Amino acid sequence: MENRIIIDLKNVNFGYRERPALLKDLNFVLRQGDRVGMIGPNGCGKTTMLYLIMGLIKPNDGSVEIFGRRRVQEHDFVDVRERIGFLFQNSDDQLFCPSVREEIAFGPLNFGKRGKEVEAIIKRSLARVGLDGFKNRVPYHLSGGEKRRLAMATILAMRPRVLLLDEPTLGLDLPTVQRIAEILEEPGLSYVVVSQNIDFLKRTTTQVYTFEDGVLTPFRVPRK
Amino acid sequence: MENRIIIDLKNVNFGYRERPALLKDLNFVLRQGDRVGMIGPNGCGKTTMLYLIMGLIKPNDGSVEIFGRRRVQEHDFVDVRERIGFLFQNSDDQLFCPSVREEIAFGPLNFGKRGKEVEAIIKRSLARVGLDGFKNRVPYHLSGGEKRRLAMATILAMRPRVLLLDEPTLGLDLPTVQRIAEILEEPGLSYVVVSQNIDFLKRTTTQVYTFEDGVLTPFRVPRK
Amino acid sequence: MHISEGVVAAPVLVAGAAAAAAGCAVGLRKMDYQNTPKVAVLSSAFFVASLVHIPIGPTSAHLVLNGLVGILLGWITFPAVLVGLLLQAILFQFGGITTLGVNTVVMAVPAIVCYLLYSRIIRSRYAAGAAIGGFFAGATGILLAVILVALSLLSTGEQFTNVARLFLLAHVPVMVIEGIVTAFIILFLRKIKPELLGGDIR
Amino acid sequence: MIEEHFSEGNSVIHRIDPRIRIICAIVYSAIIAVIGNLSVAFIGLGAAIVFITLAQLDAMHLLRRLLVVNVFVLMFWLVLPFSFSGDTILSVGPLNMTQQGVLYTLMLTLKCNAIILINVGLLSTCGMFNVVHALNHLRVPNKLIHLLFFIFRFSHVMHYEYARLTDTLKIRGFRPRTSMHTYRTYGSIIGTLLIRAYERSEQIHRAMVCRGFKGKYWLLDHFVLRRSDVLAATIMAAGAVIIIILQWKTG
Ligand SMILES: Nc1ncnc2c1ncn2[C@@H]1O[C@H](COP(=O)(O)OP(=O)(O)OP(=O)(O)O)[C@@H](O)[C@H]1O
Ligand SMILES: Nc1ncnc2c1ncn2[C@@H]1O[C@H](COP(=O)(O)OP(=O)(O)OP(=O)(O)O)[C@@H](O)[C@H]1O
Ligand SMILES: [Mg+2]
Ligand SMILES: [Mg+2]
Repeated sequence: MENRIIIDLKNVNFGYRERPALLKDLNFVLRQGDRVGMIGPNGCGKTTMLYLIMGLIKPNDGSVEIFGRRRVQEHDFVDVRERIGFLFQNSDDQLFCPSVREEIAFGPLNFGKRGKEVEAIIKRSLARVGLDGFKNRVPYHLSGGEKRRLAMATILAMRPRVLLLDEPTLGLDLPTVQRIAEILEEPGLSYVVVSQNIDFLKRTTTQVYTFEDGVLTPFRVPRK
Repeated sequence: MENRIIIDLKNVNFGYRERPALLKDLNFVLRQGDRVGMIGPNGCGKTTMLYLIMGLIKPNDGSVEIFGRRRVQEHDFVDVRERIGFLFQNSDDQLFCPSVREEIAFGPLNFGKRGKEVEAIIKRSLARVGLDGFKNRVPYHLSGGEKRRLAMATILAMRPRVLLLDEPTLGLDLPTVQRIAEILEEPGLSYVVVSQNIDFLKRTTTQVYTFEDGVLTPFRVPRK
Repeated sequence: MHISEGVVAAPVLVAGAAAAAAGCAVGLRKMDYQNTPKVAVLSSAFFVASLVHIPIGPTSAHLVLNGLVGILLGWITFPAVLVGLLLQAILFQFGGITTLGVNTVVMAVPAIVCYLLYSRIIRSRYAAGAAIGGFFAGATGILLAVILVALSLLSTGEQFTNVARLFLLAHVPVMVIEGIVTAFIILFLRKIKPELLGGDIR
Repeated sequence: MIEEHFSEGNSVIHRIDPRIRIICAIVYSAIIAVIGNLSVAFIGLGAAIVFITLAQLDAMHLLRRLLVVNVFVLMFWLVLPFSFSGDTILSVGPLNMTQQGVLYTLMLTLKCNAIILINVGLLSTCGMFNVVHALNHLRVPNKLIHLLFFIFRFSHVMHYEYARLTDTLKIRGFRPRTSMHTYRTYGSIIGTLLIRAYERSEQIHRAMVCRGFKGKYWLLDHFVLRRSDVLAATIMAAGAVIIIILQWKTG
């Protein structure tokens, strides 16, 4: 029996305004339990593809189906965004609260969680990325790697079963990279990870894709 | 005969406002021709040390000597900043012009270069980081890796002989990481490179340091 | 909030332009090459923030934030508003160049009043004081701007009495929302960058 | 959102020296603003239409701009026609719409649209960088020009940051409502924008001094006045004089 399809992009075409076509006839399927990696030269369209899935930009052509429903307009994506955890490539894009605590609480509060439960979520999410004791720090004044970890924690706090992670290891120290890899081992997760770190992809994914001239192609992880 | 000393930090102490001491009695020397690496856990103070050298923050205590002169006030650092090329950890902090072309021309124009010469510098700098043809693009509409390359190109355009690079390989694809490593091979350069990428440090540096509890310590690159 | 082109009489336009020029002269004296980028970047953030639409019941209103601008920029508000309006005239055509002066006055004078009235309470040691100051700064900014618009319409001619009345009424909910959002922004800034609330950007 | 829809083009207007376009825009707007007569207002609008036609702009964008402007004008139409005494042409309940009221409102509408069209045709076609550059030549205070230059630059950057921040609101399950949580969240977003702006400006200052900046901005391009520019200036000046005479004659 086949696993349920989560993300289904069909013949998607996209180009930024006043720029040549970037993604050409993109077909991509993510099924329940899939652990997919994406690698490829800078500017090949990896981030763009994730934005299309989250509905942050709209394709010129083709269809985006998520959780079995076609998504076209802004409001079609509301539940997509609640159920898929998306890590931006740039942590600064993700952080806007006056304290680490509020930063993590924001998602759970929007989902109707309250009081003790939220406190427990904050504690657990921080521990998972190794930021215990950072609860009252100001997000703007963290170091590059600390911001990355916090951004990851805000995603984990929403307990998504599906993840789209854009360069999750960017600027992280080695022990934290290991930690993230362990988090991804949790059974039942499905995800797409974009990364330039081949070792990390080897450890966390079962298939890796790349773009060649705007066309999605399987990537053979080179053996050393 | 000993090589000329470029950077000399003596007993430098530093802590951010309302935070505990971060760098304790830091002593660090960079001589002409030194190729130094820095690694260490997130938040250990690597970026902070580079900021101190560039005079972007001032130590609580201790002395900062650069090119043989003690530097205390803002204007002491004017020539330091002209002669040392500094790559910020976050590319967004570095880019502020409306076009790639102007972004690269900014430094050379300030140094009194004009016309044809500036055009030649733009062309060459872009080629070195693999951004040929990006001249008229808008910097903040570039992909993460492209921004990183552009930030590097703005530094190279100023032809500094001393470099401080904070995570130069962040988000770059493998061929570009190679390229940066090759650029660093140029004879006569002296530099400090902060990076979590051990392979890159192995290739580009001869000594690597880390911070342990705010104290600078030699780092033994683990053999695989 | 602004006065449309071609509506108010020439004397009002001229008086507005003169007042704006005087205000800008004061403001520019407080600006130098050190703080120009700061003023500019903050102004552009305000420029963007004024495009934000906030829901009020079934409709939405866009923010004006002139009270807050005053608190942050002090007298520099004048040149900042002038330039912001000039940009709007060039990019969006919300207004044009003949009303540049009056509209600068409409926005900047209330901002300066808020700066003079509320700066101290906003820097209070107590969060509640800052929040209350923020609320009043937000609301006063709108209220005075609306009154200035009404006055310039009325001094053009009494035919505008009804327009002015309608305009005042329509802005009551906006005043409240501006007050609330401004209070939250003040609380946020005071926690992370209290320096920003100092009133003069260095 | 912050885009220069009209600055690109190769029309007769686009080729006129930006300095001349700016001066003409100011002169024409000022003249039209003081017009007090319906038929002259028509002529003013006619002149504006000539400019806009010559500029060959994208009609869709132009219409959208005019629509926004006329939403405000509509407010006047709802009230002003009923605010004059005179020959009643329509009664709605206690309100009387008069001929004088309608003609007055019509004149305001014509003037408003004429000025906006002049603006678009002469000013918006310049492009911000040319405007800045031209103002420099026109002896506008240097500090004001720096401010304009910087604000324009960074409003793109801040707008991009704002767009990313609203994206993060979306992906973290936020839905705007009439509620305190919503207002607090907007407070945080705008507060963040302001702090980013402030810190970014410090960082930019650092980035600039790290690249040898010492207080002077260097431009890569310059412009020169050509004979065709002088011709264009003469024609536009003649037009302006005609409108002034008409206005003066009709009182
Ligand atoms: N402006 C600031 N105010 C307060 N604390 C700060 C500020 N900037 C940095 N810090 C703190 O100082 C510590 C050192 O920061 P720094 O940026 O030097 O770390 P780093 O070694 O470069 O880390 P990374 O590998 O994550 O880039 C961190 O714990 C950080 O949270
Ligand atoms: N807002 C935008 N407007 C115009 N072009 C854009 C925009 N965003 C991205 N691009 C361009 O689209 C291309 C793909 O960008 P994208 O961010 O998807 O690349 P990427 O594969 O994620 O690269 P990286 O590895 O550097 O993150 C790049 O060449 C980029 O310059
Ligand atoms: Mg990317
Ligand atoms: Mg760092």
